[in-house]
Amino acid sequence: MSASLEKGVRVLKEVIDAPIASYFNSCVHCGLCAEACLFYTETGDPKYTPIHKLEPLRRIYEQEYTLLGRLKKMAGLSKPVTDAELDEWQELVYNSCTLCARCSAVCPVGNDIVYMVRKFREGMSAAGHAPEGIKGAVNRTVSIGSPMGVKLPAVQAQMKHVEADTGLTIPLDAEGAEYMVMLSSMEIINFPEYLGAIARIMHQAGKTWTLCSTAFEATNAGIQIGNSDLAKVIVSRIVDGAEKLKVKTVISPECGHAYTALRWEGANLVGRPFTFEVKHILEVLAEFQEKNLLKTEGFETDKLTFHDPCQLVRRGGVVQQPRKLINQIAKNFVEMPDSGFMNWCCGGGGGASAIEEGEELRLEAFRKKKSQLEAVKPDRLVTACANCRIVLEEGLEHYQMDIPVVGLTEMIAEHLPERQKPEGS
Amino acid sequence: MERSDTLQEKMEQNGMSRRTFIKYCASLASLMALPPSAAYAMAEALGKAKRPSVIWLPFQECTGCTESITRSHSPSIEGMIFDMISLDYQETLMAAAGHQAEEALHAAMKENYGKYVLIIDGSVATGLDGAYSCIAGRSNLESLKEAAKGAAAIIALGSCASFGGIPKANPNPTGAVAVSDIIKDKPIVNIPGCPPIPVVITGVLAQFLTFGTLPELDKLGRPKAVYGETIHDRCYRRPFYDQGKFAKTFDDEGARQGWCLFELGCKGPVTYNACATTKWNDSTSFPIESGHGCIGCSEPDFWDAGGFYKALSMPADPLKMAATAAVAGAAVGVAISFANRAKKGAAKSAHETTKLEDLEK
Amino acid sequence: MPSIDQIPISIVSPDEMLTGQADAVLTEIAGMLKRLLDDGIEGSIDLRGLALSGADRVWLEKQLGRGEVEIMLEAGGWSVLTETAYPGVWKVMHRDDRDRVVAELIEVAFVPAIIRPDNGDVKKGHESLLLNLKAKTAGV
Amino acid sequence: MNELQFLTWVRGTGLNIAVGIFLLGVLWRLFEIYSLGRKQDLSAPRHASGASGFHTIFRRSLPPPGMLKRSPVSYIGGYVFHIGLAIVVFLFAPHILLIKNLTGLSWPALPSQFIDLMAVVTMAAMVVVLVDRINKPVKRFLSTFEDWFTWTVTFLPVLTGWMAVQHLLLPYTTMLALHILSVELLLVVLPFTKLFHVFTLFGSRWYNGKVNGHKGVPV
Repeated sequence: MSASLEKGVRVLKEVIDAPIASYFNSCVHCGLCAEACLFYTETGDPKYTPIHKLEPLRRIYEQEYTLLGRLKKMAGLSKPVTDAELDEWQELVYNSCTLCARCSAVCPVGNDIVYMVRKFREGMSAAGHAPEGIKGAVNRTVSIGSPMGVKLPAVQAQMKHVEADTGLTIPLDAEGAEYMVMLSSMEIINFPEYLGAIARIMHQAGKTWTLCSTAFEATNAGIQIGNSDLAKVIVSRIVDGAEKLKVKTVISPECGHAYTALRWEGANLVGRPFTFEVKHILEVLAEFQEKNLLKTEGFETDKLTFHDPCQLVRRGGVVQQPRKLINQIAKNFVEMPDSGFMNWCCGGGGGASAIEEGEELRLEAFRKKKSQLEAVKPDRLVTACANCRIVLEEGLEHYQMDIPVVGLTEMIAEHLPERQKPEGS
Repeated sequence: MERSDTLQEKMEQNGMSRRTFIKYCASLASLMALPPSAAYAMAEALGKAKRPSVIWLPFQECTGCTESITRSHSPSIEGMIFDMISLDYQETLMAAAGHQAEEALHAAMKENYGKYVLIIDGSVATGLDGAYSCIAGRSNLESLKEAAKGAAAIIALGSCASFGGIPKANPNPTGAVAVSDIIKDKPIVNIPGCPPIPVVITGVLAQFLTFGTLPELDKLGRPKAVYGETIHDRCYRRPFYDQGKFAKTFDDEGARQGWCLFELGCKGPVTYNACATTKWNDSTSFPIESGHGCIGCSEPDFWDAGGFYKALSMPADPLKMAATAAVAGAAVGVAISFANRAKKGAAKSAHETTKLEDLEK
Repeated sequence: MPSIDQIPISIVSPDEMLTGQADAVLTEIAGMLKRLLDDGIEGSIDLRGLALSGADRVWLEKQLGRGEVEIMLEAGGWSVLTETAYPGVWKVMHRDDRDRVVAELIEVAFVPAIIRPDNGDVKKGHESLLLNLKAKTAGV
Repeated sequence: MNELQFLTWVRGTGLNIAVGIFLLGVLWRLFEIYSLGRKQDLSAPRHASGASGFHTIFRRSLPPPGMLKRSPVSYIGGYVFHIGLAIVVFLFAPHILLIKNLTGLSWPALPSQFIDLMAVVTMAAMVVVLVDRINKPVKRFLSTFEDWFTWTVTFLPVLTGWMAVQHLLLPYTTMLALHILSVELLLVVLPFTKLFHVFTLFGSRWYNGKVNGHKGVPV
């Protein structure tokens, strides 16, 4: 056994817990999880059955933590997990799993399969069996600060640009602000409209907010590669920044995994409850809407539909908020089939979009989204995750579908009353 | 009194006609499932048969079998058959006693060596070299082995001789076994029952005397003709079983209506005997007809078959080991959980924080 | 709607069902009759050895019908031998001295064997008749 | 060994051994599984997860939207087979009598004719799910020896029970003994195969529901 494999197995021994044991013992091989997985439904290849993606983990569980499995192992009757096997499984665990959790939502015995994939990735990454693309993203996030290699000066340039554009000040490191706004590097590079939208919305709502010079990047490639040690390094920056600036709430940007990393995994990674709240931008906007702090004018009249990011609906519980927000500014909002809780993944979540060699499979799986879209034929597609947005745009382009994709926050910003003076000034 | 040499002569003496005898043979043939035409052959052969020597040894028994045969209400013919045989040794019935009886036994064995029929009732004690049951200072085991040597055939009469019976019941202190467990080289007919149906023994004897053959036997050594079907198959309450009408207690409406006694523990479905057709006490009735389930007395180990009043489908022995098993299971479980926790703890303390360079192999 | 006790109930007991066994008995009797005619071989069937239902017996009885002869035999109980509508086919019922049925047969024979006196019996009868005559002559 | 001795063994010693192994196995496995524990979730709940675990235990019995259409055989076959099995096991008069004998608890039974029908329906459904397992690429791909084996040990008690009641093939006694024996086989293998899902299913659904409840995911 190679040292790296040994390390991987040891990590798996650490992460295997009662839920995983319960899940493996409950599986009756009914195959329904395959029906929920777009990599299976679009390719028809049984190897993409979600529970099968966990086979090495199952064997380690059995060999290490069950009496019969240990006896079998002692008698030399069980098949050990090897580097070659993990190498083969890399495609199944990373390329063909976006941690979308549809399988977890349908499993009749209640297995949280994606919970297990997440844990399995701990061992896979420790054993060195993670894809190059995600490794690179982790590398850049840890060493530079952002998966796309964006540094503070780039953000500052953006800030200046937005300030000029909106005439509003973008606060940086403002201690005691109510909200600390996080960005994803995709937004910094590809969708600069987001920062402007935030500035205007906050201004209109009369809330204090700030960016943090040591923690502006919300995405956490450590979660995607599935390595808690590295994810902790990344999330700690945000925790430190938020605590230093004494903010009440940290706002996760339009990015699914950033939200999961911060909202659900963060406290567990640093090992203590947060002293601040974490909210997704849509949750904040919905709160503003409820308190009547979000005033908009005019309506979109073209046909809109909403793509639910998996980490928001199935893993985050944010389902109704985007719908309420869209209905405030749109007249012709339609739902795709399976939308909401059971929405299909864009095909690029969970770090999959960073895997170059997985592109072909990703595009194949995108046919699911294509058929969903064809069922409603929208003029534009709204979403609330920068990663979804990029993957959707790639897929739509590949299938030559002319449907522009927009972020919900910036769409709302477009409907803010023009040049409205901040209240009380 | 001088005995007649053949049955024919005996009948004539008693003023019994040949036709009466044929009729009797017809009924025996019917019982033994021989073709009806056999009745005539039987009548002829039996009429001319010489008195065969019969030696009857009682072992661990209660004399119930002897009672059953001798108190049979059948007419004189069956008694006559017994008259016909030369019952050279039968402790209970014979007049001789002590040394006289022993001498008679040995004389008969010597005189008829290789030809006599040996009837055994009672099981054979094997514990302490058979010391649990002795006659004239010799163990039954010894007597059986000696008597069997010269026997033409052996009839194991009653459940004890056939299968070990009540002496063999758990915990079997005397090491009781069946005749067939000891004797392997002689034809043995088992006529189980506690007691057995009297007419069966006359039927077997009649066939042996007539044709020199033993009836066809099933895998337990019982005459197929008598033990071929279960009490249940021939039971007059069977239609109620098929309709699912069961008496639940011995005094409920169902019991009064004569419904099936299955749920009250009737062993009819697993007991192979002819009680339901031949009946008992001069064909008056049989146990089920009197409102009590069959206890399966003619089956092996009937005493230990889970209680007379427990339905066949019920667990005999409600979960004796359940508590022990549960405790043992919990103990195993706890032991494994400690081992697992130790293993997990070891893995945790051996944790090396993953650094970027560790992502590469 | 009728009340529950107005709903007619019919109970079918197994004795009211034909099992098909009786058919087979008839066929066998026909075969036996042929053998009796061709080779003079007699045959018989033990009715108690067959699993006939009550209905089977009634049906069989009806099929066989009645012939001209009925013989009563008193030998250790009454027996009744009845000729059926088919000459050579006899229904035989033996009872013992307590009137229990001990055998129930179909016999296929010109005359049931039990009716024909045995040579020895006739011889003995003849002897005792002669003795009787002698005694009478001597007595006069 | 004759029929009575066979029956005596299966309803005496055999049953004791089987129930013993079953209880031992169930407790051992439950400890083995759930003693592994899990870390406390330190993230702030969206709202108290409350009874979400219990809700999921029940709600997961219904197909999520769209799934019934994708795999009708799994769902309908599965429902018929599980419900049929439950009816046959728990609502057949002799079985209730058995439970009453063991525990003193009893409840009304369904008519035998209905149970008989249910047994046939259950077996039909089991055959259908078996055929589905053979035909469907995913199921066939996932299937191991254990899948075929557990199907068989589940099917046999229904088949032998039905045959005993119907007086088919073998004498009632032998069939009854085989029926009890097949149930014993089922009891013995249950804790050590995927059949153990009859216990862990509740734990698994509860964990899943609890996590979802914590996050405010509507399930």
